Amino acid sequence: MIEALLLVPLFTALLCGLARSERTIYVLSAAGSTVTALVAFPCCYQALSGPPLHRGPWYLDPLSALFVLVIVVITLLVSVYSVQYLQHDRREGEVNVKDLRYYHVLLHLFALCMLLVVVVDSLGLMWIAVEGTTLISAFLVGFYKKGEAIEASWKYLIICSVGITLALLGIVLLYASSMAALGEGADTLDWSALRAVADQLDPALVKVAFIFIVVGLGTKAGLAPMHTWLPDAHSQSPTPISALLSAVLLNCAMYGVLRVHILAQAAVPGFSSSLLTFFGLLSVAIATAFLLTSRDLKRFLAFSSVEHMGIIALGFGIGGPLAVLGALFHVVAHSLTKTLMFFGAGNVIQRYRTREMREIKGVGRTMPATASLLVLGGAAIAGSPPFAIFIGELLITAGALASGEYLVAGLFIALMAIIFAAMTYRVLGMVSGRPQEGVPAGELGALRLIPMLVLAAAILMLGVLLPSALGDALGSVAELFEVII
Amino acid sequence: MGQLVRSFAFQSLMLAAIAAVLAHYTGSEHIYVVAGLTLVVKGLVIPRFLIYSMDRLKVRREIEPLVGIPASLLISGGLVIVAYYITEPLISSAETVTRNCLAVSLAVVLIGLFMMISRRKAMTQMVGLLMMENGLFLGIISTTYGMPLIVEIGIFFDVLMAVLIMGIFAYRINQTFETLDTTFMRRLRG
Amino acid sequence: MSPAALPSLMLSLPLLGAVLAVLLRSERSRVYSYLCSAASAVAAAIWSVQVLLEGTASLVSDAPSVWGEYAIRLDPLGALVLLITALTFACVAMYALFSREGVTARSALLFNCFVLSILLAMVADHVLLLMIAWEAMSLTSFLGAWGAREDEDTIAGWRYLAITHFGAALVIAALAYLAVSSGEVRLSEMRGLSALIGPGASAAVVIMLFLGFGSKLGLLPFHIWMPDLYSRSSSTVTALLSTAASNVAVLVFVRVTFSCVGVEGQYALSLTVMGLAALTALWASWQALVQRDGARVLAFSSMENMGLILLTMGAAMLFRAYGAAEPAAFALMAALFHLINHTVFKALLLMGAGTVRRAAGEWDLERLGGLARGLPGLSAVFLIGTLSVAALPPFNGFVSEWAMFKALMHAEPIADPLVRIALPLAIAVMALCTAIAATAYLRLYGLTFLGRPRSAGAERPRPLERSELFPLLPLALLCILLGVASFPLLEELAAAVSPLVGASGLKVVEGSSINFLHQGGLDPLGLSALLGFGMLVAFLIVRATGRRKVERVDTWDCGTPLDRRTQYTPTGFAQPLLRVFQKVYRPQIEVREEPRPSEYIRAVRFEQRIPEPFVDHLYKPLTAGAIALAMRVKRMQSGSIQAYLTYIMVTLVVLLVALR
Amino acid sequence: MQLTDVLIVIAEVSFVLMVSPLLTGIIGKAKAWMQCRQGPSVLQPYRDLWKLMRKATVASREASWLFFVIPYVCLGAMICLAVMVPVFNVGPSGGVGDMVATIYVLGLFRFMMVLGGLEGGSPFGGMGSSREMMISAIVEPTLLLSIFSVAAISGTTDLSSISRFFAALGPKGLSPTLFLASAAIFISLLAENSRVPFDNPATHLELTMVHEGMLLEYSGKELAMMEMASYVRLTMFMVILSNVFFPWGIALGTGAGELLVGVASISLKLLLLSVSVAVVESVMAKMRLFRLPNLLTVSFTLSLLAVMSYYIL
Repeated sequence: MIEALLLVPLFTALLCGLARSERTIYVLSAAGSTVTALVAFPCCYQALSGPPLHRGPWYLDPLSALFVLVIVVITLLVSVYSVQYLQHDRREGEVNVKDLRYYHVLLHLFALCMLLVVVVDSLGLMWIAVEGTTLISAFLVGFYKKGEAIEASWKYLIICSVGITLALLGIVLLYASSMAALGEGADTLDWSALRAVADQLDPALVKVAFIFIVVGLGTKAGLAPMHTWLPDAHSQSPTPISALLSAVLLNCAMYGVLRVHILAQAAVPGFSSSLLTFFGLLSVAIATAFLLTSRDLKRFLAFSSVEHMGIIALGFGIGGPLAVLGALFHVVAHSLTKTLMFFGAGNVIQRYRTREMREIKGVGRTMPATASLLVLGGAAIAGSPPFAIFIGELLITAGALASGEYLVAGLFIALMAIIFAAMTYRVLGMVSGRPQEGVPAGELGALRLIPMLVLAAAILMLGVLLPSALGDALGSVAELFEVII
Repeated sequence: MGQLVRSFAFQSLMLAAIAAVLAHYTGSEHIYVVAGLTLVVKGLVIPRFLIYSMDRLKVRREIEPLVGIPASLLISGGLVIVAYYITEPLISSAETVTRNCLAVSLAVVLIGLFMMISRRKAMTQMVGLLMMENGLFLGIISTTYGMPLIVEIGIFFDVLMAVLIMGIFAYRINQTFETLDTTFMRRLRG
Repeated sequence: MSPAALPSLMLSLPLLGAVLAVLLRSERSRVYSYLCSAASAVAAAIWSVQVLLEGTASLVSDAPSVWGEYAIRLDPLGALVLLITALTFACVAMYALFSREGVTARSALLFNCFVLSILLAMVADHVLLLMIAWEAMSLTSFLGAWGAREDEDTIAGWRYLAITHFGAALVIAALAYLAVSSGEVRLSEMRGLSALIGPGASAAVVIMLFLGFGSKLGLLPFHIWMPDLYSRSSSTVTALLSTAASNVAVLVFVRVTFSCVGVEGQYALSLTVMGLAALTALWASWQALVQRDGARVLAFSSMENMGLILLTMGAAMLFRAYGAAEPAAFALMAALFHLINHTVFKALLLMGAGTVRRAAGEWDLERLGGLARGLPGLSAVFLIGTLSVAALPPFNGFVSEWAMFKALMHAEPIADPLVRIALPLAIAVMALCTAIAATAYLRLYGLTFLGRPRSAGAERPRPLERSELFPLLPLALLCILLGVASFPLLEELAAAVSPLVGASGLKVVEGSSINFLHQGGLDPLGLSALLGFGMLVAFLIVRATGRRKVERVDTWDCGTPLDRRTQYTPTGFAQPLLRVFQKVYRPQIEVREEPRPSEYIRAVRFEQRIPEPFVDHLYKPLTAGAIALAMRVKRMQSGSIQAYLTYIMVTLVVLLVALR
Repeated sequence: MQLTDVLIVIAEVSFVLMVSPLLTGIIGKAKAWMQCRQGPSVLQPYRDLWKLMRKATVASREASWLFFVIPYVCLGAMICLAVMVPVFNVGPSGGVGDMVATIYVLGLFRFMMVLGGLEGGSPFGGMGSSREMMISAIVEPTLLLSIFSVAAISGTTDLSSISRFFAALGPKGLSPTLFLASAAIFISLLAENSRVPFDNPATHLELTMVHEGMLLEYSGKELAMMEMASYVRLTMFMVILSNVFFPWGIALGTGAGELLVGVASISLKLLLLSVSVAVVESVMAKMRLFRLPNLLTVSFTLSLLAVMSYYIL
């Protein structure tokens, strides 16, 4: 069953590669991601409710099921959105048919690698999958053949490869720490095995291993100060891809860190959570500084991803039932909201042909539908209540207060308030006022608005109610962190 | 540049030798396979590819690096000391033969990273990354007597892919920037 | 009807209205969405009456939230405030309909969402539901207010959003802390937590709540958004914002501070609350005097009234801290009674100001004047509103202000000298505020409706149809009714407030007068009757001395012909008091020589600008500092790949060495 | 409220209405006598009122409907004040309103008069109104603080119970607080009724008049009512001053003898107060407008000291 989940994107990629006309490529890509979604839902449901599926190299437990769902849903929305996005680029003449085919092949291979990361049991294979995602997405970042895109993709490639190499060293040390407990056996690198024997691991080795993992995979997850590649990669890549990068790739890297965090938490209680809290707060602080001053719209959203990854790390770092539930909820909320914001940004950028926020004015007049969705998304991403992100932040604050870390909670709330002010200022600046001349009015396409409406409805619904299905799912995932909700 | 690739090839050969010795010592045959693979892939194929791409891109001399020679030597020395300081509590428990291999591997990784920082050319950064891989590989075989085979092969395959893709990007950089000097690539700021 | 029918009707109707607003395209049908919100307001009023009769009603919805099921609850205290707020809602909805202020789909949708979030916030019992409703309220009110005039820059609206969100963050943190430390999720179950979390923490929680809610009420450091927002947005939104939103803030603050946390022994806390509230009221009344736009005057007047309410509430906290339950209950009753009255007359004034702006097409006081002749009906209704806000006898503002003064005059039971100094000072500040505010309101009314029109728009105002006055009349009647016969409301309020402060059934009404602890009472009915009797006597005296002949002639002009420019302007009217309080205003006066029209005449340009010290000396430096710091951090993203790799290496090495 | 109480109240109101023009006449006469001139007769205000009552009303074209309502409200307020405040009998009128309410009724009268001033749209009306509001904005805190000090001593803010408290206490009740409070209220009396140091009621010089400025537009019956209301206000101020601070001789019960003693004592006190006002007016010259706040702050500090002295002593 899990093989099917992996084969469908591979098969779609091949088909897209061979397809002749543009229309078939679009249809194939959308159909492929839909089928992947249809395949993913049953097995995730099974993994979330019952015992984890463990067959051969594959291992699907509640945590990976949650991430699979996120990957599959976001990929579906991205492929639907990129249809009209690329059509617009085709009309502008920036992209030819060969690029189009090239884009869709890479898109589905990228999705395949990400699914691989969260589905595989052995940490080594997981490393290989993460390396795979980097290599493939480097091409996607460098999709537009401009100078800046090349520079961004080169930096992305180098920095992430360095990060992943360090992460591999971390995995090796982790493997070494399990030598004493598990003896020579070949399968000692499987996470489930390590999980069973987690408390007998050699503490000194686990500590150093976790440091390497956090710095290594943290680079991939966009935690400050290793986040430097993120704004460049996101601003130069095509918008659907930056949505995919922000909402899903960062989560996969964070998934790796969480896997090791579970082990480290058992072996050396408290060490890994304090490290995660430190990196979380540092990322939020640095992101705040950049949110106050950045002028490019996509870099602005990229730094907001750094901030939200920091919040997720902070949530897991604080620990305790409330904070962990909040962080898990935040993973889902952030992916949905960030994708909505990137889609909105995509529409605006393609209409105004600039990413400079100061030059974008009067979106409310030219594109009313996108403007209202952008305002909703902006309020959501800034963490105002009726939306899902607020629930995540609230639970994490409550968790911090419950576990007595008042300074962390106070600093967190202050930074959130500043970020709210900075974000709403930018979004409102763009939406209000009078548009410059020469910017034609009217939406760019109805099909692109559908995924945005779906996302807006989702974050609003998640913000107010918590569907019981999602509640139980998060509960079962939280058990992995020895926390009962 | 050529001298750099030659030293990388020499390092890979030494690595293969260590692997062979270790395989002999522990008697597990799949380390032999790994040693052979290192010899072939890292010793011959990758240097060959590097020299081929250097000819294509007509990259001759590394213009003088960001950090002077004496300074980089001192820093590398410092990094070795730091590596030993870090691994000291870890290897107190391990057996004799691989006692200081972990420290050496960590040192090689840190020096590889330092090399990527101090050099300008894109190709040199690639070679730096490969040196980090080598250090890493040393760490693997010394602490764990060889990871499961599929993982080893997977890692080799990834390293090869990484080098190929970086080669393609280096070619693209050369095409658009007419130089491989990464210090010119600073347009994305703030 | 089943107990759950009314509240669910109350909450579902605005939703229906919002959906209608979005779906129905034609203008005519958008009226139905406004009718929905008016109907929901009526349902709310009926429900609150039912609660007053039968007692607290609480309802737990089965929709699961992250923290257990949502629950709403309405106790008698909430019912009283909800009753009056609902009536105001109905009038504002009527106003929005009849005012023809362009009933767009967007305004109808936002109006319904705003009404829904206010009703939800007022009855929310579940902590999370309260947080969501509270912030949704500021979000929808912002969108409603901000969209009214597209070409306005977003600074005013954004400032409102940013500051109220900061306040909301404080409130959310405080409520989260209470919920977490008490394990309870519903406000009604949290009792006396100060014993659980200790005096220090409870003081911190109350201060955070005070500042959090203060940001919406216009507490001193957070007030800068109020005047701009009031002057820029439509009067429908400001009417709701200044009345309903403030009611919710004060109501929740009272409930959480007095019953959930409890203020025994919190002397310093109560004094700080009183001090900050007094400063807010004083500053607001000073600023109200020098504003040029009617809406801005009313914005500062809301701020001043809220300052007085919080001052009296601070006094109630002080009495409670010393354990004097009866005076505390009386002070709390007086404050909440003033809150209810404020809802009525502030909505009336704001809607009146909106109608003036639409009729005369002007908003600047300097260009209005003489509207009473053109719009007699509106001027009469506006006069009732002005008299009640200036707290003059027959109207409701007077009765509640009198009650607040009496509440502050009960210092005897507390022996502590600090309190005995604080209360008289509070009285002095309150008296000064009311006096200056009365001047401001008089200036607003006098220079808008009386005298000679100062602009073409004021000269020939668009005649109002009957329907435009229709929403204002019930509120004017309510002002008179609450002023004259407010005993039942006071008794209910006293009964509702006593449990909060642990007083046993406060006896407020003796015989026919509001008399507390037999220390000099007031019979509002008697007083109004006497005023009527006095006027009757005067009328009889005049009638007795023969018929009255009236002749209309030009105003006495001492020889020079008077025109629209030879009369007192609003700035002139406030000039004496401005000079008296020069240290406070620090006006920047600029006198410039203009090019001389001829050698005999010198043209001089006089310009006076009243600076906003809080914006210039507090907010601007703060933002500039933050941006400067951010710029320094921004240099980190320098673009060189070598630098980025150094960051990674340094982080790695530092961590490895430090955590060895 | 039995019949006797109603009768006493009517007697009090008619006494006040009769006496108030007389008091202004006495002040005018006393001033003239001090300046060695004969001055108008004491009954002159009656004659003015009678003359004005029979004259036709001339109103400005700019005046709105409110212009004709204001005189009734003002006179009505003052009559209501006359009922609320015990004049010569500490009678039943205690229930309707206490001292804080009286200040607010005075506030209503002032509010309406200022609105009247703004009606005509002439600069003189505007000037009178804005200056009146300036003075009153500073006087009100003084009045309320002095009431607070008196209420603190006597334990209640109800006028009749205060006078009954101090009447029963007799001369022993004199304390520095009372003295300071009475001085503060005396200055407020001068300020509120726009007597000399604050404003010159006799003159019609445009730039100086405050009270007269507001009444400029009024004529005929309306002017008569407004003048009558101002006279009653002055009398009521003096009655409050005397009944609160030195109420000896006020009739406690409703016996005929007591009432007579009460009337005699109140008339004597009113006479004394008007003469003292006249003395102050002839001794001091009208102060410049922006020096008034200093005098008003003096009265404010006096009342503040009154409150402090109660607590400290």
